[in-house]
Amino acid sequence: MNTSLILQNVLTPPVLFFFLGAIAVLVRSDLEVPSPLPKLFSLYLLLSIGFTGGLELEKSGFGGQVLPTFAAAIITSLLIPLICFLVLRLKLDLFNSAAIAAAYGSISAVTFITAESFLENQGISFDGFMVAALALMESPAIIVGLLLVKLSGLKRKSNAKMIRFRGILHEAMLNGSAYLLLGSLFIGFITAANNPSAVLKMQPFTEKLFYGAECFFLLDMGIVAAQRLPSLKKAGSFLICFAVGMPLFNGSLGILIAKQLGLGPGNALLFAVLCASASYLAVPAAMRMSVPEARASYLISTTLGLTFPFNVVIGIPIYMNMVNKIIPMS
Amino acid sequence: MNTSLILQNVLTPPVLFFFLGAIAVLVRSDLEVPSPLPKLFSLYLLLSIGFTGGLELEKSGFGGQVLPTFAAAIITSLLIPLICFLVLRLKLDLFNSAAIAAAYGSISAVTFITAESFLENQGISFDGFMVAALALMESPAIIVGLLLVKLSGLKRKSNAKMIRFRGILHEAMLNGSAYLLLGSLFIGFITAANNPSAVLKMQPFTEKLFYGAECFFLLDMGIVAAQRLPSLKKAGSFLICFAVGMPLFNGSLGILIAKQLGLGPGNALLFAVLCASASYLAVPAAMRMSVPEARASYLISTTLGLTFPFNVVIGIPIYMNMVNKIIPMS
Amino acid sequence: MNTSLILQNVLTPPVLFFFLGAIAVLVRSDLEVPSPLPKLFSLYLLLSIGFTGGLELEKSGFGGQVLPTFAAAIITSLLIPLICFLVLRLKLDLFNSAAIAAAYGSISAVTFITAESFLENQGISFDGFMVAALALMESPAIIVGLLLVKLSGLKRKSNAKMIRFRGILHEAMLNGSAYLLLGSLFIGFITAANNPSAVLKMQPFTEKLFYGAECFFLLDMGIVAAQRLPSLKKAGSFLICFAVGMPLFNGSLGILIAKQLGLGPGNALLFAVLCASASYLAVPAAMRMSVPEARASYLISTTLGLTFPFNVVIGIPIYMNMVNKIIPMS
Amino acid sequence: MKRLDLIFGERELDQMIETLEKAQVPGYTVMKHVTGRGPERIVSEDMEFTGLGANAHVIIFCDQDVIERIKRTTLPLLNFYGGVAFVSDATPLS
Amino acid sequence: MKRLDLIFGERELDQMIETLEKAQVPGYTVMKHVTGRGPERIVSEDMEFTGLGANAHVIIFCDQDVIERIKRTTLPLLNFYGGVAFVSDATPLS
Amino acid sequence: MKRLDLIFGERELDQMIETLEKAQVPGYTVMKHVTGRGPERIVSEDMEFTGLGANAHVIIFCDQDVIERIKRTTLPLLNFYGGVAFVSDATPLS
Ligand SMILES: Nc1ncnc2c1ncn2[C@@H]1O[C@H](COP(=O)(O)O)[C@@H](O)[C@H]1O
Ligand SMILES: Nc1ncnc2c1ncn2[C@@H]1O[C@H](COP(=O)(O)O)[C@@H](O)[C@H]1O
Ligand SMILES: Nc1ncnc2c1ncn2[C@@H]1O[C@H](COP(=O)(O)O)[C@@H](O)[C@H]1O
Ligand code: NA
Ligand code: NA
Ligand code: NA
Repeated sequence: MNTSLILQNVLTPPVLFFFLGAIAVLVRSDLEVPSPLPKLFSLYLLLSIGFTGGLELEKSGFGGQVLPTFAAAIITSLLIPLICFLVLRLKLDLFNSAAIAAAYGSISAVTFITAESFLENQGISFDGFMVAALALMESPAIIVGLLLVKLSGLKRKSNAKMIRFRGILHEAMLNGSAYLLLGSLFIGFITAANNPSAVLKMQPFTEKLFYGAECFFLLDMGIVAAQRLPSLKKAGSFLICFAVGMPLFNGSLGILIAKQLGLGPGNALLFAVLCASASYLAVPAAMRMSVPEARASYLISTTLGLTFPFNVVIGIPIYMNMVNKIIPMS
Repeated sequence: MNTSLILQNVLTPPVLFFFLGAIAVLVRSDLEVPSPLPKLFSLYLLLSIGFTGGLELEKSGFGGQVLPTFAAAIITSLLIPLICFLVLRLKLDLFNSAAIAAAYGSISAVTFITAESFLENQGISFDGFMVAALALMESPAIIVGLLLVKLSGLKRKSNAKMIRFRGILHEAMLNGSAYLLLGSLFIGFITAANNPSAVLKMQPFTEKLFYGAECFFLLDMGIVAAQRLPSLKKAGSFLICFAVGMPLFNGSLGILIAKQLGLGPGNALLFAVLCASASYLAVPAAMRMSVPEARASYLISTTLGLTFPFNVVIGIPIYMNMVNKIIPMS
Repeated sequence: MNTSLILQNVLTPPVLFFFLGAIAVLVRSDLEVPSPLPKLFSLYLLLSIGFTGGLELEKSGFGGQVLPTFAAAIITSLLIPLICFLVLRLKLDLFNSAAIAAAYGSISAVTFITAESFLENQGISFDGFMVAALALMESPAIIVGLLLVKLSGLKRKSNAKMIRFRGILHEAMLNGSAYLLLGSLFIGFITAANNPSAVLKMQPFTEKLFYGAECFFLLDMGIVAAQRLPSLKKAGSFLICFAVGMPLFNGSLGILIAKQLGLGPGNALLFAVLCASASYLAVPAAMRMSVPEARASYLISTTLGLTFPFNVVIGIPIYMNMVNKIIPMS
Repeated sequence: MKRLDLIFGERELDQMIETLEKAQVPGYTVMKHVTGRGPERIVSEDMEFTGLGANAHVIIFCDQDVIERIKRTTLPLLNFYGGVAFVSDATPLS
Repeated sequence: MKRLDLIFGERELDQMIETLEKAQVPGYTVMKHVTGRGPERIVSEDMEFTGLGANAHVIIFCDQDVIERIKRTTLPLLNFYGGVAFVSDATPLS
Repeated sequence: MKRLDLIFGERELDQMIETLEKAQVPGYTVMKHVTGRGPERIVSEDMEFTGLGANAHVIIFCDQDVIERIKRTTLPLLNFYGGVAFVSDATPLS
């Protein structure tokens, strides 16, 4: 793996704006993106990613590798939180383990976008239906996380009893970000099928604007991530190792699965990134239902403070490197 | 009237996002567009609609059908609230009747935009000066509504006395949304006349982005509309019938007037939609001045919860059908 | 100087929207741009101006007039606050004098943008590296302002003692708006050098959208400026004369320096505008650290309520006129 | 000293503050974007969408005699438009 | 009369209001986007970023018997999710 | 127990909270974007536009001895930058 690959990955506007935000906190600048502006950008990104994914899915159809990839995506995102949970239980209590496991089983849309840009820069092709895989991988891990609490806690305190199965499904499938992503995907699909002129009219908003809006959002993510760093220190070295080691493991797992599926190098990288990335948008909110004790600050400092920048800066080139070794260029 | 016309009207991104928002409430997803983001989009839409209308008005000038259409627009929006008031007084008290009558006399910009998209999809031409008609129809109905309270209430309670004529004109002409719409229209007009290069520089913001921003706004409108549905149930069957019947009546009236004016089918549809649609932005705020008792929740649930989706989904194709029967294709 | 030049400068959408906002306050319309939406637009403008400036700086490099212009920019913005301070001390107390002096030494990005549009309209060329000069002129005046308080106040009250040199540098260089502007400039520079395709992907956001977003921001600036007018009346005629006279003096000074630097007419106008304009974004916040007594309402009403519209409407054509007399057309 | 909490529609804020100034309050604090439910009306966030604004919450720390004046100047408006006003005791920290 | 101040996570707002309605409160006022620190948790603005929402501050003016009912309906929820509740005296302005 | 209400410029929020932590408060609640008028200054929404921020309203429920410590740590800052602080009685709901 060469450092020029890392550098090329880092020297893009979105990543640079992430660090601009992070440094603002470190040097104690008073730069801030006041709420609810970050929400505007996250809603926009979910809507645009979903809509564009729907268009692409309509183009690709459901033939070939599409359905197997979807099945693999769901299975993987049920499997990963189980593995993570086992690892986390070595040191953490039930609630924190379940919450963090769910986060690592779920995905980070922004990491995914960064990987797409990386592939475009490298001139490696990938398929639009991978966005649908992303949408499918958001929820299952949440279900696993909530079930883990419910089952492990049965003999224990009252909390676990308060969780009902319907509530679990509801939180997992209908939390705001999963709902908007899937809904926009659906709308993109229908629009592409029925109304091609409307697709053209959407593009300035959903596609042209996307890259810049992403930069703005990452500026804020950098600020939030850096604000979380101190509480990461409190979290201890176990969690720090986990935040770096787990993505590497999950990413590798993803590449092996991608090889089995026969995905090309571009799609394989995206699949690896979906496995390796961890959620900081949908999961903390969903887990709170069962786990008010789970110190959300641990969760967010691990996923956003460490795993996110790790994946975006070093992870993606590493996974690409692995893909190039394992999957033959078509 | 064929259902494919309805379907084609419904399967556009803005309408689909409206229903995505509405369904989010029905399935109890926690999707929300936190305030003041909806305000951002409504300000943006008013500014863009106004500016683009100003450009078009400058192109069309004031000759031909333009001034007669404007005169008819103003007269109609003075007439409709009177008719509505008579109907509403059958069941409702003075204050609610006046407030709801004013809303139906005024217009809904988003319904108008949807009708424009519908015409574009059908390949039917229409004129830009109709946006100016929209701007002219926003205020007169508010004046009528406030006058109705003032006059009917003269012998009654103290409230009516508190309303002064100046205050009425002020609320009607200078409420934020009427002011921004007319002001932007004016700026668009001046810019088109003096500064064509500036028009080009505005277009990415006011035109290219418009369709997508409309989708985002409609996502939130869907949420608000669905939140209002329960209070519609409380409002009773009279108001529900009114919310569907009155647009049909007003729309038909609009088509007859359009025929007298000699408007082409496209303009006639837009005129019908202006008559049929009801306001939920400017009117509730303006009416509160005189009518703190008017339960704003009735007003908004009727106009936004029922009349708006009715017009957007079924109304527009129905009016188009009527237009096609009554007004000969040119 | 002909009035058509002024008219042409005024009849552009951004300036018209500024007055639309100001008139809204004067006629007591309830139009408002609720917080934090203005913040969204100011962050956007700083990010876009910085990024575009960085691109241009990479294109122009640091040869020729670039470095001398930068040096002159810094020196001028250290000098102007000293002159202003001497004038202001004739009538005002130490704290107010220092705060207002700092504001006039610093710059107003929106005035700069308006001047750029003016040049484009006139077909006069200018260089992109002037944006970097803008970024360099934001902070030095703040340092001067804070030092003036610290030094003059040494024998006096406790406040001055509370200011430390590190704090001064920190406030001057790392206040949110200076930081974002310089950071974006830096990112633009790096991106242009390493990643030309990313530049293309940023353009719809940072360039295409810019003009329209500027209009929106100016609508709000008009509202704020007009809200400040009453407190300007309280401030008295000395400050009113200062708010008009000082920009004329500073602008003339800027033109003379531009002539020494050998700048062309376009760059000379921009340099004059940087000198003549006064800050209302970074400075009030930075000065508060030392000068809680400085009545921020004076500061903002002078810079935003009077100097800003003066520069934008009359000032720019006046400076252009002076440039045309003093600097030969190339 | 006293603490007065006023909660009413945001749209009436300017009018209310005028009446408070008429009662010569020493100062006031305003929180906007407040929602709630009263005896007959629910104020939800979608009110803001329709331009009605939500509620405003105004706090005034003042002496009893100011409270008396506020009763005369502000209470009629509050009764007309709806809203609540409660007084409690407060001591300046000093 | 009494004034009750409740501060807790915004995400529990709907549930809390349900329990308050069950206690038949005459009305309530809600302020969202509130941050703070409790005995073991810091709620900062970045909570909103992650969809958790910040805190909500709910004020209720009511009689003592309502307070008693709120103790039964709302307190258990508050204890489960965390948050604080304080009562003080208040007199309606009239 | 006591309830302390602090209202001051948002820009001083971090500094203020530092002093509160020094006084070992058990917790605090912060509302931002607050406007108002004091004896000599009007804080309006356009302050936020200029980066000054509006006011912050901080509520602290604590015992009397914490109030005493806050007097020592926080009051000087409040007097320097301006703002108000009022104490009233409050009882935990339990
Ligand atoms: N008992 C109460 N406790 C707290 N807030 C109240 C109460 N009653 C009314 N309010 C607030 O006052 C606003 C206006 O009340 P009203 O117009 O009387 O329905 C409501 O939206 C609530 O925010
Ligand atoms: N002593 C206190 N004074 C004021 N607010 C408090 C106090 N303790 C807790 N809070 C508020 O209650 C929220 C939830 O508290 P907790 O979940 O108990 O940490 C905190 O985020 C604070 O906003
Ligand atoms: N008597 C008062 N009652 C309520 N709030 C006040 C009062 N006096 C001052 N304030 C608040 O404290 C802030 C700062 O006050 P000051 O800096 O002393 O003018 C003001 O903007 C108000 O929000
Ligand atoms: Na994952
Ligand atoms: Na109508
Ligand atoms: Na200057």
